[in-house]
Amino acid sequence: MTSTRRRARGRLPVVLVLPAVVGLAFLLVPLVGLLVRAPWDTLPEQLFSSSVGEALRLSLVCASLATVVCLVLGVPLAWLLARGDVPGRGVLRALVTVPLVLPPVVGGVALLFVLGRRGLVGQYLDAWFGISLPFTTAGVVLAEAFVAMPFLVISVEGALRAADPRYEEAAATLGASRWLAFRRVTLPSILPGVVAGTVLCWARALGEFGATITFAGNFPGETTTMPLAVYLALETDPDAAIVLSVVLLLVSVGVLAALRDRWISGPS
Amino acid sequence: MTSTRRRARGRLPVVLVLPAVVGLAFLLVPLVGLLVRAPWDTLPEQLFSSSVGEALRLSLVCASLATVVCLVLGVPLAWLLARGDVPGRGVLRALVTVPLVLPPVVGGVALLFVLGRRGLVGQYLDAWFGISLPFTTAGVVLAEAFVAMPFLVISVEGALRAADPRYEEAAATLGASRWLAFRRVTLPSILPGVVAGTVLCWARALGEFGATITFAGNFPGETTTMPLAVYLALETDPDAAIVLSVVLLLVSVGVLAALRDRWISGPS
Amino acid sequence: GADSGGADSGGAEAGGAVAGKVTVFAAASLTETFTRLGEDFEAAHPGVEVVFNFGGSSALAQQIAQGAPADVFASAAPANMTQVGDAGGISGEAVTFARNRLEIAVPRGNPAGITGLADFGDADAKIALCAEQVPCGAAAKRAFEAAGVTARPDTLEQDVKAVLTKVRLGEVDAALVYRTDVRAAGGEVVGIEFPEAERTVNDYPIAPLAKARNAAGARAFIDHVRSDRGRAVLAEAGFDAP
Amino acid sequence: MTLQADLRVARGGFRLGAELAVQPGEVVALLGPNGAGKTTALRALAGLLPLTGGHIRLGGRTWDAPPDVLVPAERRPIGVVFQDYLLFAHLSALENVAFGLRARGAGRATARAEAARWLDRVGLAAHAKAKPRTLSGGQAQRVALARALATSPELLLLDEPLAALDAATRLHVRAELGHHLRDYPGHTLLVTHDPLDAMVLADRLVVLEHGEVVQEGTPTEVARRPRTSYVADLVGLNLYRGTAHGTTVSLDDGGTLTIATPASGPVHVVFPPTAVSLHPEHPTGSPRNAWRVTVAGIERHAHTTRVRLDGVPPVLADITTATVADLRLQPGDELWAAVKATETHVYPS
Amino acid sequence: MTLQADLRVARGGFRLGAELAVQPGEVVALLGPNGAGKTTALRALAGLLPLTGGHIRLGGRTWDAPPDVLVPAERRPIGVVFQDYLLFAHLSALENVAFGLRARGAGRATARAEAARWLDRVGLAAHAKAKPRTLSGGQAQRVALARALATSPELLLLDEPLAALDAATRLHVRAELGHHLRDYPGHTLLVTHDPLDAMVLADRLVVLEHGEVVQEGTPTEVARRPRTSYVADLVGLNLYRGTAHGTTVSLDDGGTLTIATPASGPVHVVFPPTAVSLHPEHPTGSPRNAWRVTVAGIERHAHTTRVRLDGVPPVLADITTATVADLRLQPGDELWAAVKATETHVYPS
Ligand SMILES: Nc1ncnc2c1ncn2[C@@H]1O[C@H](COP(=O)(O)OP(=O)(O)OP(=O)(O)O)[C@@H](O)[C@H]1O
Ligand SMILES: Nc1ncnc2c1ncn2[C@@H]1O[C@H](COP(=O)(O)OP(=O)(O)OP(=O)(O)O)[C@@H](O)[C@H]1O
Ligand SMILES: [Mg+2]
Ligand SMILES: [Mg+2]
Repeated sequence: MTSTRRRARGRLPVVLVLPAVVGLAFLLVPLVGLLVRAPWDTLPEQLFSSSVGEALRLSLVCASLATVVCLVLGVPLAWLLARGDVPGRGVLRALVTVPLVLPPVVGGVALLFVLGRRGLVGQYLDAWFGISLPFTTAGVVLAEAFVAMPFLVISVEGALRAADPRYEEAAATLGASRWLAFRRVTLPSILPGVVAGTVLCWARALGEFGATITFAGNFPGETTTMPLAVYLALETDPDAAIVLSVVLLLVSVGVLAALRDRWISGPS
Repeated sequence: MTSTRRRARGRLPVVLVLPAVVGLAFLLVPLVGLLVRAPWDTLPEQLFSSSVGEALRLSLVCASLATVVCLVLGVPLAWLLARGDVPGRGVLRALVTVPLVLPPVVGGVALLFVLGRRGLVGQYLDAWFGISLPFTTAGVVLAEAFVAMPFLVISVEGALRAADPRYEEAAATLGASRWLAFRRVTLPSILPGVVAGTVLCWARALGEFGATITFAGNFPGETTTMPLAVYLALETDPDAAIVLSVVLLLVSVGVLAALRDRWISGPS
Repeated sequence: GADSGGADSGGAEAGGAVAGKVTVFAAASLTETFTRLGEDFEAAHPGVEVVFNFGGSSALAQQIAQGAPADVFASAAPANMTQVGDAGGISGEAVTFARNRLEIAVPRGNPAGITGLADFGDADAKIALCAEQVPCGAAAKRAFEAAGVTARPDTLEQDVKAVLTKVRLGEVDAALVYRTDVRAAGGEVVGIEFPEAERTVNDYPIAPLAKARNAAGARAFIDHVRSDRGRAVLAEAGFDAP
Repeated sequence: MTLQADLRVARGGFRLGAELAVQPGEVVALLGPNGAGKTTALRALAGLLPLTGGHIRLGGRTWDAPPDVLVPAERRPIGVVFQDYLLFAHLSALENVAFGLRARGAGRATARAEAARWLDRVGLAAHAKAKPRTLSGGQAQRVALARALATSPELLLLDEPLAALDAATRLHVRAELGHHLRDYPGHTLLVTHDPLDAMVLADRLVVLEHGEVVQEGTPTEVARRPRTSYVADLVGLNLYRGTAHGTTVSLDDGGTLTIATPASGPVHVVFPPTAVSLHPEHPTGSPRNAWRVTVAGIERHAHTTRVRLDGVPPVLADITTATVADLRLQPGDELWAAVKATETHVYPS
Repeated sequence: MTLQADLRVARGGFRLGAELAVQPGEVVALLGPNGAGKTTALRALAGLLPLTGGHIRLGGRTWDAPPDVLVPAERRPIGVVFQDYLLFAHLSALENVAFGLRARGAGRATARAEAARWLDRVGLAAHAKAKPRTLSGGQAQRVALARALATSPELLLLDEPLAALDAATRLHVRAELGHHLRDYPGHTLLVTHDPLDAMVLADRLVVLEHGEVVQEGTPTEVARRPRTSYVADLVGLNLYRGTAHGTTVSLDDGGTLTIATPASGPVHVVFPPTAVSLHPEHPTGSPRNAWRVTVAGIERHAHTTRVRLDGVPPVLADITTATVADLRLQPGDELWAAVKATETHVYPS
């Protein structure tokens, strides 16, 4: 409606724009480095190799499933931490961040301790139901969810704390149970925070490597996701590894750019 | 003031509490597994070994410095993405998440491409200023910041989007420049989101391994952080690796539990 | 000082010129042995400091290619050394200072009753192998070819330690790992020798680097690794002599 | 089915201690200056703030009685209009109104139809699809009103429901609200600052100051016999407290007044601003009260002018615009104020 | 140094097109029903909403003139009180007031001292350290008022600054505001719904309906000669539009009225509700106008009762409470309304 010269709110302040641009450069220049050094001539060959396609598909599927698991479990957890009158919230909140700090390989080991064939829980799963999670695609999803969930929980919790609790009160006076108020009032109002958390979660799951290979192993078509493929390629052909990374990047940027704009412009 | 039976807002809904508890268990049981299996008798020995102390100290220092770098660059970047009228924001926003998706080892390689002694930028840094970042403590900080910054940026951006922009307008009518309005009005109001992002960022930096070992190498006392020490311990003595991870966990949980409650209770 | 012999005196000879810091990039599987050798070296050459950078051989090769400040590179696979050499990164020739060979590793008690390579074709047994892209995987492939067995692995790990972890935790019934790894795992993993292991020998090359800042120190350290004392330490960890 | 409440709440440095009873069908207006605790009382009744003492009972049911009972807000049959609306920003006006119906179990279509009817009644049918952010302040408040009324609650709590409405809409919505409240079998508590709203809509007034009930009664009683200067201001009367000896009252804050009917002991004396006449000289006629005053302020209203006068005692006078012109009134002018003894109204304090 | 504004803004389906001029020292009240565009106009003047056409000029400076000039809000010397306060939640009341002073370069100590003075003036000295969430609605609005006034802006924009105040405080703050506005050399635009606020505080009224200016003038002019039913409601008058032939006016919406002074052509006829008398039978005396009406609603005020009457034309009547009792008025009752021709006021429409 107005020409670009006419900004309702003055010029962007240098104190903010300068570090913002430096930050952007810091994040993007290494990617430019990758793009510059990538052996582009091998790209088509890599891109259309069936094993890469398979790994890419598996990565997207597993990361998305892991994100769904995280949403289903993580959003309520964030709500409990932000709103529930549970004792020891401070410590719980700190504990939730633990999988973040844990080196992923150790996280994978921890999962094996619990869900592995001889794990605390896994031995019963195996004995009673014949379910064995390691070395399966389900294992990949679990490992990714374990590593990525804290991102979602913490983002959503932050959003919940910033939200005005009086709207929930208003909903209560209209007869809404806490669940209804959460679903119909709180959740829509913190949607940007949930989207941010979901993006973090998905991206983290997509890039997850250490816990996945430790817990779920590496078998093409079943548990070999892109990061695993990249890592193995690094061993023999670093150039190919870079090309694979670039492919992973492009796909994820594409997915995120497409999805986020739709999510964000939708409800607000 | 009121007994615990008297809750102002009804019982916690099962639909929320159940998944929340499952989620909590999912995150915490593996840690319990770690704690159960950890060879506790070697803990004191490990804990008081000078190399572990050194690695722990280095980890905490580097993660904290990286977090500071991320705050200084990332918060303005988040603001630019949320509020600035920059063209192509959708793509920029997606690009910012790229370091998340990138397998950390590839991220380290990308950093080497750019900041290494023969890198795009690094060669000039070396030639003109004699600065060489890889394989130094500064390199560790950079690698951690590169990997952790997206977490901060995305969390803070989510918080900014959820914040009511009319308060910034009110500040403008009081004569506040956008920078002042940001500093004194917006930032305090999104503090919970910033805290969440900072926690994610710090935790991610603390657990960072792949990019660090690739870009900064693994020099005890200089670049060997706890995750690297864990990696090496896995080579020689897997039990020790678990004990080291537990140490890292305990320290980080302690720090987070102590800090977050102070941050959060302070300003609100 | 307890050591005696020509190699050691050769080291002492060079020791006169040795001073300052020696930076050694070494494969992660050498962590234990090289740490000990480094301590010995520092004791033998007062005033000298040995700094290690342990990591995956390929990552180390990448770092060297990007100008990392290294004096010595000890690789777990000739391929990575060749990579550095091709880029003109090493001065002189790389020499093999140790060899390693595969062994079958099974969890304590050998629950699946594994006896030889033939059991790796059993669909019911959980089997872990290294991926073909990494040296232990390539070696395993040679072994199976020699044995005429079609392995049916459940997972192809990115490095031998990951394989070993799964054996230790009983997640898999059998795996092929290096002998040194079985040795390092103590009593939790049982090693089973197999005849085709001859075909799986893997060489560990070491070389001074072209961009070394401490060329004399690099030479002296390599000599130290190849000395009798060095061989003894490596043998103790399960390495074969070259 | 009376609402019986003994509200005791401590909140920061503020303490509320107020007893309230509301009969079915009755509309009680809660009046009081800013910060008196009206919103606090309302929140306690709504179940958003647990009592620290006392109780809330409606008919046979106890809603709150520390330390044992506390029925949560969502299980009290209430409707609340909040002072700052609290409309759900992501829902349209219609969905906001339908929310309570849906929450109480109505089907989607039923709820929407009923909500549309309510929006229509508050004159917002055309804005059914608008998001709250695109509504003007007054439109938003009308949506909030419709939202609270739509669930036909047993206890209706209104925190200044008409404050943001424009004069015409206010008349309309007030009449509509009055209409609804008259037919409405439940209990209504209305917080307001506007004496007119209180007088028009309420059967009984409860005046709160500093967390305590200072006066209670029908609008006419309260209007005729204000007990505090806040209430007097509210109903637009001059109020003085003093001690009567026959027809003379010595005012507590200085000055004396002559009254028509003899009385004795502590009393309140009130008279309307229209009973005050102003004169440039000492008036000579019938008025029994005359004293020197100084003009402190002049407010022109549509048809009269209100003059604030300093003096012993200070007084408000309503005079015609013509008189203002005659006297050429200016702040600082010295005048005589006169009040006929028969115009004063006296009652024990 | 006149404020000259031609405000053209398109906002969703709504279009504002209003010309405004404010002289230095002048207080202009912007009146209008909910959704008329008052807040929109105010936001445009504040620089929070760029014009899509027209201009805003203050003295020699142009603040907004699409497509070239747009001075951002923070560089306009303005003070704004928002309809929903927008106090900064993390700052205390004092810090909120000091904010504008600090932003405009005052030192910390100076700003705080000045802010404390302002809080004192609005009667909130005791709440200087309180966070906005712990303030009552009225207290919050007074802080917002102090915050806007503290920076001594050249253009003061007030969006219903008194709406949430209680009667006593309102009187006090209104007087205080009036006092400040009189001394204040800048330009003031006051958005309000309260005719009293407008009459008391403003030198000139601008009435906005559907985004357009429908009437403008001094309070007395507007009060005497309302041009729309909204304005008539506002000032409490009965207003009719019709065509005059001598002393007879045929009303556009039906009915006729007899007037005192002959006129011709389209006219407005107004008379106050107090000029209407009610009779159970056809009145026989002097009133020249008498017609059948039905009681539609009764509102008891403190000292009079307002009766809404349906009929041709419909009419509002203010009668004494005694009369209500005499007539035993009930909604639905049939009566005769009478108005003396001399009480009507006629002007061309
Ligand atoms: N959350 C809180 N914490 C501490 N004190 C509070 C809180 N909320 C309100 N108060 C204090 O309680 C007192 C009563 O506030 P309340 O909101 O009930 O007043 P009110 O009568 O509704 O006033 P208004 O007419 O201005 O809305 C005030 O002095 C206020 O400062
Ligand atoms: N952001 C927006 N987008 C679209 N339409 C809007 C927006 N804000 C306001 N409007 C519309 O513009 C019109 C004027 O709104 P405005 O807020 O200016 O009214 P107002 O005169 O201030 O009313 P009130 O007295 O109720 O505050 C209304 O019809 C409203 O629905
Ligand atoms: Mg209140
Ligand atoms: Mg408005």
